[in-house]
Amino acid sequence: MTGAVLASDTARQARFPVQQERGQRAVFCGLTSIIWLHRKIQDAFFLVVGSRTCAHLIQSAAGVMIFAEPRFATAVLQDKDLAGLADANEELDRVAAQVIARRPEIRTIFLVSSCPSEVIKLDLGNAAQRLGEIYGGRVKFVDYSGSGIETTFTQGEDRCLESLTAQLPADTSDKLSLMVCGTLPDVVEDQFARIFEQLGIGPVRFFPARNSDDMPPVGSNTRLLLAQPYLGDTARALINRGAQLLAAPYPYGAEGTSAWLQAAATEWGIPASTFESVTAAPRARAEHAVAVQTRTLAGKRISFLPDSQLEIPLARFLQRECQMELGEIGTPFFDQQILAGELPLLPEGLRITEGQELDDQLDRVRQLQPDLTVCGMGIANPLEAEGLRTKWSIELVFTPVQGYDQAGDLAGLFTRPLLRKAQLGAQIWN
Amino acid sequence: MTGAVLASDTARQARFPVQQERGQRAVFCGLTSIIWLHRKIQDAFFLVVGSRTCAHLIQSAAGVMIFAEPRFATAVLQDKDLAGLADANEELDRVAAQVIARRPEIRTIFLVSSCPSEVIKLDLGNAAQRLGEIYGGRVKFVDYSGSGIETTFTQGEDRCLESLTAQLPADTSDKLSLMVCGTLPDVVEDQFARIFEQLGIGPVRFFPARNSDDMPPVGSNTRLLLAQPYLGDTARALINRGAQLLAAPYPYGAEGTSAWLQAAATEWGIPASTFESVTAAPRARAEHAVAVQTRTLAGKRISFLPDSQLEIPLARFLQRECQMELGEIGTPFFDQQILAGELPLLPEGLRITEGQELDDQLDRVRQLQPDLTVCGMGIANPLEAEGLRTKWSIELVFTPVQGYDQAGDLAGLFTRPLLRKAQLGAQIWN
Amino acid sequence: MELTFWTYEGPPHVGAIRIANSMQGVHLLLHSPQGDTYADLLFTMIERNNHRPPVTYTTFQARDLGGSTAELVTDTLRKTVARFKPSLLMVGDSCTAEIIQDQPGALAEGAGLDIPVVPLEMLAYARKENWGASETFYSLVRALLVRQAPPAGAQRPERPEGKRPSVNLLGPSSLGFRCRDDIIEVRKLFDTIGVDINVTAPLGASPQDLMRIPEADANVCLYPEVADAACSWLQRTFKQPTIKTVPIGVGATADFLQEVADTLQLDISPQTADAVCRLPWYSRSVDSTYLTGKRVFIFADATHAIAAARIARDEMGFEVVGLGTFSREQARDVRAVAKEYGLEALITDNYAEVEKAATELQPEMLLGTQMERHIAKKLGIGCVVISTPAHVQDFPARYSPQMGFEGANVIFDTWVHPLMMGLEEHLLAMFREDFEFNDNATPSHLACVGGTGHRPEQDSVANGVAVWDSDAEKELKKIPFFVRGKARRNTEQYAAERGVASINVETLYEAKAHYSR
Amino acid sequence: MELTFWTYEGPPHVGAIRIANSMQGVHLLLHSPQGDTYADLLFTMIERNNHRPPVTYTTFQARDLGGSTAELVTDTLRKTVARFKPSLLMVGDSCTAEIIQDQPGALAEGAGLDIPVVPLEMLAYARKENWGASETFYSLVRALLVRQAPPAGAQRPERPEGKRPSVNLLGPSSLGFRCRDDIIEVRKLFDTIGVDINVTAPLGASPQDLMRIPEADANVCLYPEVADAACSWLQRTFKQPTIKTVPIGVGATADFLQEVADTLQLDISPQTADAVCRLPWYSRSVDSTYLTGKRVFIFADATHAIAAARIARDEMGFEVVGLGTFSREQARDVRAVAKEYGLEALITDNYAEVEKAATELQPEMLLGTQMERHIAKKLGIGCVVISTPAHVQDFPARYSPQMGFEGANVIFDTWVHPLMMGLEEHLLAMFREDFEFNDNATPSHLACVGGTGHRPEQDSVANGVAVWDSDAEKELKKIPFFVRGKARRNTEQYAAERGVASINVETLYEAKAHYSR
Repeated sequence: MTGAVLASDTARQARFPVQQERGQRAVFCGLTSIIWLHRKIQDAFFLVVGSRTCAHLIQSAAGVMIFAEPRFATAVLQDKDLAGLADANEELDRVAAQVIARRPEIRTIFLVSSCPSEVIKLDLGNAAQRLGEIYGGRVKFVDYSGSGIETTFTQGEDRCLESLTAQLPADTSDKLSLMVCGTLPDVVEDQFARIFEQLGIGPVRFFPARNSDDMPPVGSNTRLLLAQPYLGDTARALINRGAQLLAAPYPYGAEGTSAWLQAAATEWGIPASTFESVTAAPRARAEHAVAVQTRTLAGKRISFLPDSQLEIPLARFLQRECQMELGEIGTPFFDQQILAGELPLLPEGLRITEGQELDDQLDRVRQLQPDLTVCGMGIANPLEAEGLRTKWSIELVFTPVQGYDQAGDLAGLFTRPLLRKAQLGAQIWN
Repeated sequence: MTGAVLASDTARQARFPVQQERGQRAVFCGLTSIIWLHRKIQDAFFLVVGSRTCAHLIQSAAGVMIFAEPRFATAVLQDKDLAGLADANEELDRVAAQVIARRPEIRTIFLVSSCPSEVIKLDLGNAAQRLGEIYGGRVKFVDYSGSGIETTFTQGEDRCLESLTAQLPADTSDKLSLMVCGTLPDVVEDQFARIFEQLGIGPVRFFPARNSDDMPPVGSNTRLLLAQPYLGDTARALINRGAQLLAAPYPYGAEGTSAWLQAAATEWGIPASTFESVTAAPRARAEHAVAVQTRTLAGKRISFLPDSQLEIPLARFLQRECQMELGEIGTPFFDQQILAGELPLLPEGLRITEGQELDDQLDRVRQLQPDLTVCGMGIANPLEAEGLRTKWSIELVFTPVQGYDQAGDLAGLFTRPLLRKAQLGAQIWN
Repeated sequence: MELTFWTYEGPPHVGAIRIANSMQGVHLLLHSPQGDTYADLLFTMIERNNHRPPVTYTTFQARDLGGSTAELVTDTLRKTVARFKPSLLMVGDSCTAEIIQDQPGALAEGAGLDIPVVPLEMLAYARKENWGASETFYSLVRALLVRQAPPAGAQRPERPEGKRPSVNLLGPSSLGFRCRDDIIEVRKLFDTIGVDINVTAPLGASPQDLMRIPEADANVCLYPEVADAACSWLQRTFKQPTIKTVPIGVGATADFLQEVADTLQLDISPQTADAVCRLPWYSRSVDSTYLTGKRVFIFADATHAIAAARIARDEMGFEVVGLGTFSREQARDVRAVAKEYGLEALITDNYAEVEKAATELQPEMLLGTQMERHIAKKLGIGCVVISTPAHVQDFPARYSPQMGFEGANVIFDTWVHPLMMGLEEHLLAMFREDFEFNDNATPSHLACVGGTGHRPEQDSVANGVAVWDSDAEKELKKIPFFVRGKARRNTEQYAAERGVASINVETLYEAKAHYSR
Repeated sequence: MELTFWTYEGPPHVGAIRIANSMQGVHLLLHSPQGDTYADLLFTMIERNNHRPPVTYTTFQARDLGGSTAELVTDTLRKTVARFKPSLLMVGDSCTAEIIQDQPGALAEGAGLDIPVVPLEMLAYARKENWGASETFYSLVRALLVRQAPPAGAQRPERPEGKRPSVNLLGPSSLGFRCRDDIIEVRKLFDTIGVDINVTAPLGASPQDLMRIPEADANVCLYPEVADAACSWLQRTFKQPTIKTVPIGVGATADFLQEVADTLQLDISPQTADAVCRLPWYSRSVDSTYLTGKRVFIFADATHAIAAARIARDEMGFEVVGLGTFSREQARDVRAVAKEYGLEALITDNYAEVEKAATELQPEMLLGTQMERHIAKKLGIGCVVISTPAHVQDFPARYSPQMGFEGANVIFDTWVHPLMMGLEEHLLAMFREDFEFNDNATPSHLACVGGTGHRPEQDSVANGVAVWDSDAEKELKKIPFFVRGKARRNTEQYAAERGVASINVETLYEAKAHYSR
């Protein structure tokens, strides 16, 4: 499935009249996912085949990461590549060799296609296969699309994992196993692993793993729990390989985390009493920590501009657990299938917008004057300058926010701008 | 011997008509030596008994040392201490206990008297004895004077080591041993130790040692080589305990280092061929390194304001090895006995001034217009602003400059201001 | 006796030298032993003055005691006046001379010099540098102006119609923190509202300038540590009102302008609307959101500590967890401010006490002096110097005021500098286990200045606290270092309050939830 | 293809956006896919602009390809003009759009809009950001002024008697390094010599302002990367002389004023004597002696690299051991300057090559860009950012020019900041073996910002070098870290040249003497 960036045309429940907009968008492309993927898979290297724009995009979005050696780079296309004067295969071979010379410990190289490489129809799938043969198992090559004409922001991870799925070993075990899919911060992964162990659910494997050789097997006994709400294509690819998707809300907040864990517990037939005894204490902690933030958030109105596909689960959390009022919820892509666990928890009459017509949408925000608007980095300060408080959405992707013990932190990300406004007061001068 | 700060009245060779001045001085007091002593003796603590001025002096002179935990402090006298309302012994006991509580690993505490403690006649000798008994061997207490009415700058080390001499174990061995006396940078100490070993001179012990428990024994078989030209009282105290002083120039430059080593070699009866084979290579290195600097220094005129007592040996090095011309050589204290090895190397008609009349001396510098003036930190920038190049004298005390492999560095300290002037050119603006 | 590792202030006579060095035509004769001449380097090396301070030291020695020291004073007096030809001579003694009681001031007054002589009483064993500066400045002002004093009860005449209002800027001094640039910035403020500066003193003033002080409509007490005594006397004697707000920070600058307007009966609103200050927008820019609630501990002279607290809370969005000063003379003011912040002020000149307080509070940053740099280094946290005592780097080449609108810009940049940025914090939190991340990561923009490797795991808060089990220790290490100390402290406190003997992972997260706010 | 870890410049269309964002009333329509909208954050997050840049992106998608993308252009064109009502519209395409060849410029020109339309050709696969900015600015200037051009061969009329001379300041742009403050400082310079500023552009200028450019007596090419093409065209077309000296550093500022004087036939000596600049004294202050011969490697845009080399050598007393730029368009100038320093310029936009050169040269400090921070961190040495690409910290709140006299003050402070101070170096050298000293000691004034713990022992220079015996290794460790790398390299080179297989203590000192200078 190579779904367009916009608009799956699947039928939707009448409760959610999803508006579609097809105008100017202000979103990152899928290459941006490399920022977290390259840190998560510690022996992988992401080689974008693209233009100087691609290189500049990633380093601008990840500009703060200069404290660590990057495991990504761009093979920047030159005039002669476009004019066909250079042989693309030779060029890729040369560049791949350079990467391997600099980072000999790398075990997987992702060849990531971009807008220009796709427009000129560079076949990275073929290239990956050829390079894989050249390096005969010493380095794996995997290709996927991170282009902005095909993917938006978090969809880059979806395409990456979808592509990786083809290479996962077959799980021929006759025992159930749980696959948690989607990049999670290390500390959150460890917490979930502990809880699953306490519940007696296992083996539990995380996808992607921290190393290329630890990628989980998949098979008909694999039960799939999505940790991130943007992995539709990956989920479908895993289903094609036999996995069964456990429908669940996403693990944001006490309620979301409980329901998410419950989905696995039900599948494993864990007794309610066990579930209760394992989750009661952390759930209570989460509820307490969220309650503290709710004092600030309750009754405040929040809008989302489309960005990360986290918008709908976050809106659910903020409305149900933090008592916020929901304004317009923009999302770059609305995927019915993977939101199945979320939709029943959303209130009637919610305004969901898929896609974007930026200027019109900003006009609606100005008119609604929400207390908080979640948006991309490019738009936040201009809205602030107009007197609107914003939450910079990329932080939501980079912060440990899933699970019980981060529920308070998640709510805190929304509280902070409001508290700051209260503390600093109205602006004087400038 | 508690020589006054100024003027030993010993007879002097007619070749050196030493002028004496008894006016305003601009020099540090002996407390300043604590800056290097407290770093050299790693388990010692220096407790000044004095005023806020004393504390402020040391921290101002050592202001840059904030990258290390200080092993010094001041017991600041209060009104009630002066009025006799507080019992000095009780106060000292309390303060010493505080020091030990904060730095329990300390093995020696030096009680250092200051101008005010001496004017009010506080008896720290008694206090040291009493405290020594209280802490019964666990912590040693040693007293000495670092006051500005008794000591100048490097004389603080002289008084410290003189006082420590009384506590040195007796050396009853019937074998000759060499004591190198005076604080040296660690790297220089190690180099000298290697050379003495290659020469077959030993055992060699350094005073002060890096730890309280390693202080060298002294006795009639001790041969004493001074590594610093300001240790007259210490030398005499060691002589009183049986040591024999080996007259030698100080180990600045190739010539000075060779002569200094030769004094020991002669005493140990080392064959000339051995001496030559051990020292030839490093001496050649030293000569080469100095020669490089001499290109800049030759023919340039240098004056010294009185400061560290290093003035005379340095003048000898700069004149003989670097071909500089000597202007006025000021020194705070001229000690015939410990300069015995240097005097024959100095040129006729040298103007040596002991003591100071600051304003008159500055007038003479202005009139002479030397290419370089060595002076204290307080005076350097004012002279620079008048267009005179200066060398900040405290650097000479803090830099590894002794021995063959530092001879080039020593010359380099004098070269640098001249090169800088050449590189930056005349000043424009301001 | 008072055990002193580092001292926040020099002795009082250093304050006197600061005043002498600030002024034109003033010379100080200081009866003191030779070691006291170290004070020269404060000016020539730290402040990079291109001249020696106008001080002559008698530099008496042991052999002079008990006889010739008084003679040395009169001799030096004669030589000094002949050589330097000052228009005014101040005479004082340092700590040691104070004991021998030669009374150099009286000797000088009796010497029949044809210039004004101002004797100083420095109380070396009870007072300190700032007091010495204040007392010296006050003594000078009083000595020069006491004869001009109007009769008691006389009213100050109204400012003549059409005459521009004017003020004196009192307090800026040599070695004072950023005084050189503050007075330029304050002058700009007064320019924009049409007020003239009559006299700035002591910095740059001559004794003749001091004589003109009463001509101004008000005195601006820019640095109370130095100018408070003089301002009070001028207010009593000449009925000159004192403007007391110190314009450090955006809010304080606004209040300052308001106080000026009220005092001089001006209408200033239209002009000040033009002022350009970037702090408010920079602080409200979304990349600054991470600053919210950063725990800062403030210890400085009273003026800068009070100003810093307000900026920290109201303009940067920090949490002020501790506030203190070594300025005992201004302790009452600092105590009052601390109360507003729900804190008890730490009033001490004992470095060890400040270190202890900072260690216990586990702040994320110190706003302090040169001394607090030591503490910050030990604790492995950021530090910004906001007050004397300061080092040569704190006397920069570039324009670096603390006061006024550009001062607020300078403060924003300087305070943010040592901190990890927001997204950077998050990335560190997310990928702690990436082998190419470094736990001791310096803020990325500082990465290149190298590291101390010196970020000790902080000791537990108190003795006898609960023991951490190994899983909990491991989990704690997953928390980025810049909040780990706080997490450790909170967890141990939580455990202690509940009598928990062994801390496990649950305890860690229980405490986290408990302390969430 | 060119393997690129970090890129020094964005694509050309980012340069076009910088010009649009610099100006008033100018809007840019950019034919591009959605991902290219990341460019907004450069302005709103790095430069903290309080408005979106005036750019509308078509954000075409895969499904639009092969049919509807041209339609999307005309549709967007219409909406954009209606919504933003610019006084001038620029139209261009980004890398991907360039391939599909919709010719948005031609479409816009044919759309019958009632505002000027300037089409841009961005050559995304051959050129980069600064070229894009330069080309855009030139295209704008040319489009607006070409009709005013006097006939070929016409002489420029003399400046009328009594009319004050005036210049244009060309080149300052949004996201340019310190442009905001440089133009204030340069304006001050011109104020002191009685020259008016006619137009400053593109920063702050409207199309109407650009129309007035020919009225000035000369153009000041402040940032050649952006303004060189426009200045050349103006010189050819309007016979306006170009002032080419860039006034960064004390010497260059003096030369700049001289060039201005010569060009405008002014006598400026009396006025400039009043200029206050602290760099010369601070650099000559004895505490700066330690700066002498510090080895610096410079890599930046051409303008700042050239200026930095001169300041480093002639004003700070450093040794310039390497000089390079990523500005290929100005490579010739940098090559010429490097030659004066006895160096071969490194001209590359490949980060890996710069890293390699810096590693081999073992400098004590890097003067570079955001990218050189990575390198400096790896090498454990200091770094100062002197040019774009830069981070948000390099767009400070406080006044921070690089040009003119205050610029020189700023540069002095900034460059000295990451270095260990002189006495501090000596103390470390003297007491290396004190257990309470830290080998990885950060400069004391930076101590509190924590450390990376990341100061790797540098690898040997080349493969197959001599082996160090254990005593020699130990001796090497006694050398303070900030010169240890150089000592290691020198010793190995010395050993290699002499075919010495094993390095002992003697070899170390032989090499030291050999390389002494």
